Amino acid sequence: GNDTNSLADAGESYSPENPVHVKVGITGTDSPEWDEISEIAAEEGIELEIVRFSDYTQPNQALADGSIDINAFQTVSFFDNFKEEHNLDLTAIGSTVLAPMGLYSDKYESVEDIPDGADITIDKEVTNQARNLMLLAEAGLIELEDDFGVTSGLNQIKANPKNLNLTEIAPATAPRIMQDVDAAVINNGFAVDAGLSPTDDAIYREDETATPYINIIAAQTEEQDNPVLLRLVELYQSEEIEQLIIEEHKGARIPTFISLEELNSYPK
Amino acid sequence: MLDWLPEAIRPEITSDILTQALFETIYMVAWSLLFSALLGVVLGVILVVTRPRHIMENRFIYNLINPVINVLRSIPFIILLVAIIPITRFFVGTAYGTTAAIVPLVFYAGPYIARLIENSLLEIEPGIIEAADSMGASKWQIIFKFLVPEAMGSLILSMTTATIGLLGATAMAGAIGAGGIGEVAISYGYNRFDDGTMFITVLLLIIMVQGLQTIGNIASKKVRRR
Amino acid sequence: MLDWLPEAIRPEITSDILTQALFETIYMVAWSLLFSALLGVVLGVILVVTRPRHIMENRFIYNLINPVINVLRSIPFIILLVAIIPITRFFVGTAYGTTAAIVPLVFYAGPYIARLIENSLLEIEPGIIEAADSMGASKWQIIFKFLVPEAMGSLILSMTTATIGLLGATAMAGAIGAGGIGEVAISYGYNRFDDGTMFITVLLLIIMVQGLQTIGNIASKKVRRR
Amino acid sequence: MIEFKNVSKTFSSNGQDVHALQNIQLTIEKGDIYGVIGFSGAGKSTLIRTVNLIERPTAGEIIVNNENLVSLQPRALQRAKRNIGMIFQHFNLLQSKTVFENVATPLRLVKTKKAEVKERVNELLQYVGLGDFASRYPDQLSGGQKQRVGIARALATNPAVLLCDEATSALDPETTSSILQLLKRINREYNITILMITHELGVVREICNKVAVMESGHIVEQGNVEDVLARPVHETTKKFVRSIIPDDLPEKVKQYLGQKGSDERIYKIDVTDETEQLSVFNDLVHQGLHVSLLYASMHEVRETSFGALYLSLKGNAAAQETARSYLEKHDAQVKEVTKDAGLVA
Amino acid sequence: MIEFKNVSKTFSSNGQDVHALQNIQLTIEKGDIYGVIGFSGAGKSTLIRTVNLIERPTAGEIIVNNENLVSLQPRALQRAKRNIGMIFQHFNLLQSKTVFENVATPLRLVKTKKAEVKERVNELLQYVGLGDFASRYPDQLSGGQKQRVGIARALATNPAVLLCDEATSALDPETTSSILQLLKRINREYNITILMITHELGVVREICNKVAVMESGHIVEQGNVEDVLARPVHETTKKFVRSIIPDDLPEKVKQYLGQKGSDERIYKIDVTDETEQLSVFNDLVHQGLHVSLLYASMHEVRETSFGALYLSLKGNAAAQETARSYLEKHDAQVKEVTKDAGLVA
Ligand SMILES: Nc1ncnc2c1ncn2[C@@H]1O[C@H](COP(=O)(O)OP(=O)(O)OP(=O)(O)O)[C@@H](O)[C@H]1O
Ligand SMILES: Nc1ncnc2c1ncn2[C@@H]1O[C@H](COP(=O)(O)OP(=O)(O)OP(=O)(O)O)[C@@H](O)[C@H]1O
Ligand SMILES: [Mg+2]
Ligand SMILES: [Mg+2]
Repeated sequence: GNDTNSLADAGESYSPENPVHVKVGITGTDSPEWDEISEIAAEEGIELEIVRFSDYTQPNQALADGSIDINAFQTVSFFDNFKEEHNLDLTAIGSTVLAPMGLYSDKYESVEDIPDGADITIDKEVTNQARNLMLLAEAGLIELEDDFGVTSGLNQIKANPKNLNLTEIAPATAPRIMQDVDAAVINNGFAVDAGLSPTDDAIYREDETATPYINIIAAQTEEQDNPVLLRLVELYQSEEIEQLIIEEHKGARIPTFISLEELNSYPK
Repeated sequence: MLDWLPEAIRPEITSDILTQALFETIYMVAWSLLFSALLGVVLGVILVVTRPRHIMENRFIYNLINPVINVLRSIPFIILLVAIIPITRFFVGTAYGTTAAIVPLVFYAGPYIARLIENSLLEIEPGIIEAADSMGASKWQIIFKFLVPEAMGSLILSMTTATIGLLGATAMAGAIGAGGIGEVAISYGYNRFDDGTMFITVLLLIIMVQGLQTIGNIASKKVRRR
Repeated sequence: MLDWLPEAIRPEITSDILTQALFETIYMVAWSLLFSALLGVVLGVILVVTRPRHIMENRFIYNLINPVINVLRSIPFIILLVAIIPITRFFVGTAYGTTAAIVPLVFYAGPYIARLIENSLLEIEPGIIEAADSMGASKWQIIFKFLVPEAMGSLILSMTTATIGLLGATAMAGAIGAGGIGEVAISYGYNRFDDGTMFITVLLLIIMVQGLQTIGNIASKKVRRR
Repeated sequence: MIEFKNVSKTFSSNGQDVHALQNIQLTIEKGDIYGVIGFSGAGKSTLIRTVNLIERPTAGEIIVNNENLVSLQPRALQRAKRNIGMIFQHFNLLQSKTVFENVATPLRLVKTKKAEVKERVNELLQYVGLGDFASRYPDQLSGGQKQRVGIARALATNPAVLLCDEATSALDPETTSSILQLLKRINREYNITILMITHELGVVREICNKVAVMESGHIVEQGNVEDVLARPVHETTKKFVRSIIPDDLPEKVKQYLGQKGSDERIYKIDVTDETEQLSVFNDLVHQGLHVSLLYASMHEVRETSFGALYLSLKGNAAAQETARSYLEKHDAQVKEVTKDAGLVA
Repeated sequence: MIEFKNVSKTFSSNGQDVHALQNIQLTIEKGDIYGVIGFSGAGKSTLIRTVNLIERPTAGEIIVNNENLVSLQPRALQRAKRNIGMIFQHFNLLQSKTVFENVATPLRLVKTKKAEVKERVNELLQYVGLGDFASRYPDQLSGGQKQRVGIARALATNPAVLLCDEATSALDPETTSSILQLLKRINREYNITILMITHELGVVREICNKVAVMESGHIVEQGNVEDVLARPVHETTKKFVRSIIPDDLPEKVKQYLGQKGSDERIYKIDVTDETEQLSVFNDLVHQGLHVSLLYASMHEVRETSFGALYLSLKGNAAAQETARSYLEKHDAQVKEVTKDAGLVA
């Protein structure tokens, strides 16, 4: 309504009677944490409007042009790469969760069992794909070029000793066609939703401290110190939300609240 | 509100989300249909009347419009969504959200409707044009008082087909935060493996499509008189 | 091989990837067109001839086929892709890859083609059917020796429209690892922000669409005789 | 050969019922050329279209070749239809096919050999005067040319029955006549039965042996052509007959009436086939009258002729009286024509 | 009013040229009812369709109302066309509109007031006998009814020129006659110019004052109807005239020839308008011959009549000789008819 403060001038002068309006861009749908934050923030005078995107490029564009105020959907490495590519003046203002990936198979019990020429599906979405390939490399199935980065793809595989046949597919499809392939790299979120258990079913799992893949909340650089936004980060990193994430996501997302320095210290 | 559904197909989403999505879908389809129909009719009519030996034969215009439609129809919708963001911003002020989705939807459906209309209008017997011409009808009158009414049965069916196609395209407009039933089906039902949501959203889509097709069939039969 | 392109639009992908994608697209479009045209013609013809007062009036079959087509047309393609995985597996043995994509593409385009064909066949003058009937033509002959040839001009344009739609749909079939030009455009050009790839792939798509439309227009004009 | 038993057909349009055929009873024998005439909208097209069930009657039976078509199974009906050729009022040609292919269509349906098709089609096109038009498309033809393609197509399979709905309405008299001769020949050579709808009594006179007259869905008169034309009973029939055999006073006679002398009388003598030759002049002249022929009009319908003469007799009162009683005795079909009353008995 | 100056039209079909019109020169005066006849495919429809440029001539000028239509700008041409009504050979009705709306269409194009449209359309529908059919759709009409809708539509705007392409070909004689009377009345009352294509010379005879005869794209004969019908010069014209005025030996005369006595001779006497009344009988009878009328046929074309008589003269050789020389002196139009030679001079 017209009685809301604009985010830029709000400072600390907002209240339930005179609320400030904040648009949060997220992707996907599993946002119980944001629903919860929304409720808590409303009591303090911060009105959240959640905008859902089904695409990974648009939320940053929207943030840059002021269509939304913050977004929370991406890993720090994707974020850094994106803002460089597009020359956007955005800054990460807090860390959120880590969603480790795993290698799943209907046919084999361990990585060693995967035969020569096996069919493996990976995510067609770019940063996830790089992450998938790093996972496969970590599992010793392939070798990557030295300069392999967070947006590198299939063309930067140095060696494929087992002659694996890697197919890019939509991540949500992976669990559905697992029986057709020898193994599939699946994002924890999709795995859990599809009824797989990352801890029990994965034959190989990503290291839980993979810093580049920690998710973040991002804002325009000029708003990075905005008390309203910082308050939202605080709310996200509260005990209450941490518990909620653990309960709701059953291991698909691990709350990972680290400092901004630590966040930016991954090898680029 | 959705609790009455049997366990197996009870969606995890709330009926609020569903209602909102339904509203968004209707909003997007209605507006984009309006504009793309306008665009499509204009382009379709131009494609017909400017072709060789038709009433406003004009090689230049035909050879201009024809490939433009082809270009628009060549671009995958997801790319189109992004490619025309500057245009969207110009018209809507923003490039995200339900309203913004209308612009790419129009760019998607307009040229498609143009082709369907072209096909319908080409089927009109030349005798009708001769009759119109002999009465001293203007080009404008020939088109809108003769060709269009005579093709109406076919035009209605074409528009029905196009509207259903548009409904399908709104599902993809989720990429720019447009929401809608299709988007709920994909992000909750498909991405989150929620069969209940999948079921209810697809059911809603089926009801909408069935309703549109039924209306289209009845209307077309009424005017077609066969 | 793509080095001759100016810096700004030189794609990062290799020409091998492009060639392969082109091949995949042609492969998918060709096969799915074949099957969906067959399916579409059969369904479209049934929709026309079983309707009230047509040559094989049959309320039961019409009321069976009509909603089935609506249902298939209601489901967003991405959901259709996964919804029919068991069927795909049955036909192709696997549910992912280029060949597997053909099945959902057929389910997508078949009902759509059926509607276009229905529309074209409904435009035939009843006098033609009377003439056929008076010669003692079988229902089969009425359909394939009278209705179809008379509607051929319109049918060709409809098939052109459908083929172009199919080409657009292949871009989405990337979800099950089908590859193809549209998928390259999206995952390299769009997701990886490679304007060069975007440019070259969209250019290829435009050329294909323009080619298809030109062939369709010429063929239709040839048989339409107007 | 063809029998209509109590056939009715009702259309409903905007909720209203249109009774296009009402209890039609009609028998057409093998080898008949049966004409059906009637005003526009009388139900002629509907009648002919029920013969091969293009229009299914609402009630009644259609017996063709001893089979009741209405109750036939689809396959049998189809076979029966192959034996019935039809020429449509609006041609119904395939726009997408050449003249040759249009005529060849019914042959192809029964899987005739290629060479045979070619021979037959070319022969038919010659018959109808379209030998040079084989590779044209219908939209490149004149109205009459289209009609002739329709005629050739209907004849292609040598059907036992031919239904013609205004088969010559778009044709000039010369072409009409050649088509009618063709039909007559086919009728004679193959004993084909022809049911022919027309609004031109001239056509009926030229080739039909029987005729039926329709009005608002009913058959109001039927019989041998000569009988119906010579002695039309129903008002509609009379109107048709008048169209080829005018029976009102000729202009010339009307004018003459105004200027005739006082010693002059004018008579109309109806001529029928029994009147072998007219030789009343001789006696009248011998009776001292001056006889002039003002107007004469006779018509031949299939070997029968009839018509009327207008004679002027000039002479004194006595001679006129003799003449009058002579004429009355001589032939009942004599009427005096006067200025005021027109014809008097 | 309408003038064709050197008009030609060539179609190309399958690479071949079809010369449908070749150097047509024709002038139609204001108020004329001008008939055009010709065999099927002669170019009649093409001719009439060039008048309002539905078919643009390949060469030549079309002058209507002192304007050369061929060189007019689109707007002006459109205005000119509004003054030219047209009845099409194939009706060209809007299938999607009712009979009422079809007739109202040309009025709506010029934004006529609603009440006026209603009145005018209903009046026209009454004229053409379709008063009860206003709310029907074309597919619910018989052939003749469709044609009448086309006629009403063409008349709706009271055009100055009316082009009729076989306007009565699908109509029965009664309806034809009432339509022709209507056209005649309109022609008289509004001085409308009518160009009328037909293959029925009867129609020309009934209402036209001028006629042109076409053959393979040429006009081969033209002039006043009476002149052309009474003295046809071109072979095609003769064939048409024969269609309404048969000039071959009547069957009856043929039969009679076979059985005539040796003292009997048969003569054919041509009757033209100058022959006010025929009174040859008197003299022949006085010369001692027995005179019989075998057959007589006379025709009236717009106040003019002509035809032929067949007389049999019985008598001895001397009387026959006198009769012969009498007949030859009396009128040049006498021919003897014999069994072998048919007509002899
Ligand atoms: N579009 C066309 N292409 C080729 N030839 C044509 C075309 N239209 C007409 N013709 C030919 O031109 C000639 C004249 O045709 P037109 O229709 O003028 O004849 P018509 O005198 O009206 O005959 P009818 O009495 O049969 O209607 C015909 O031989 C016809 O085949
Ligand atoms: N589909 C229909 N719906 C309603 N009425 C119809 C339909 N078809 C024909 N009629 C009506 O039935 C009557 C008979 O029509 P039909 O076509 O048999 O006449 P017709 O004798 O052939 O006339 P014409 O000489 O004008 O061709 C007409 O009054 C016509 O209007
Ligand atoms: Mg009829
Ligand atoms: Mg013509």
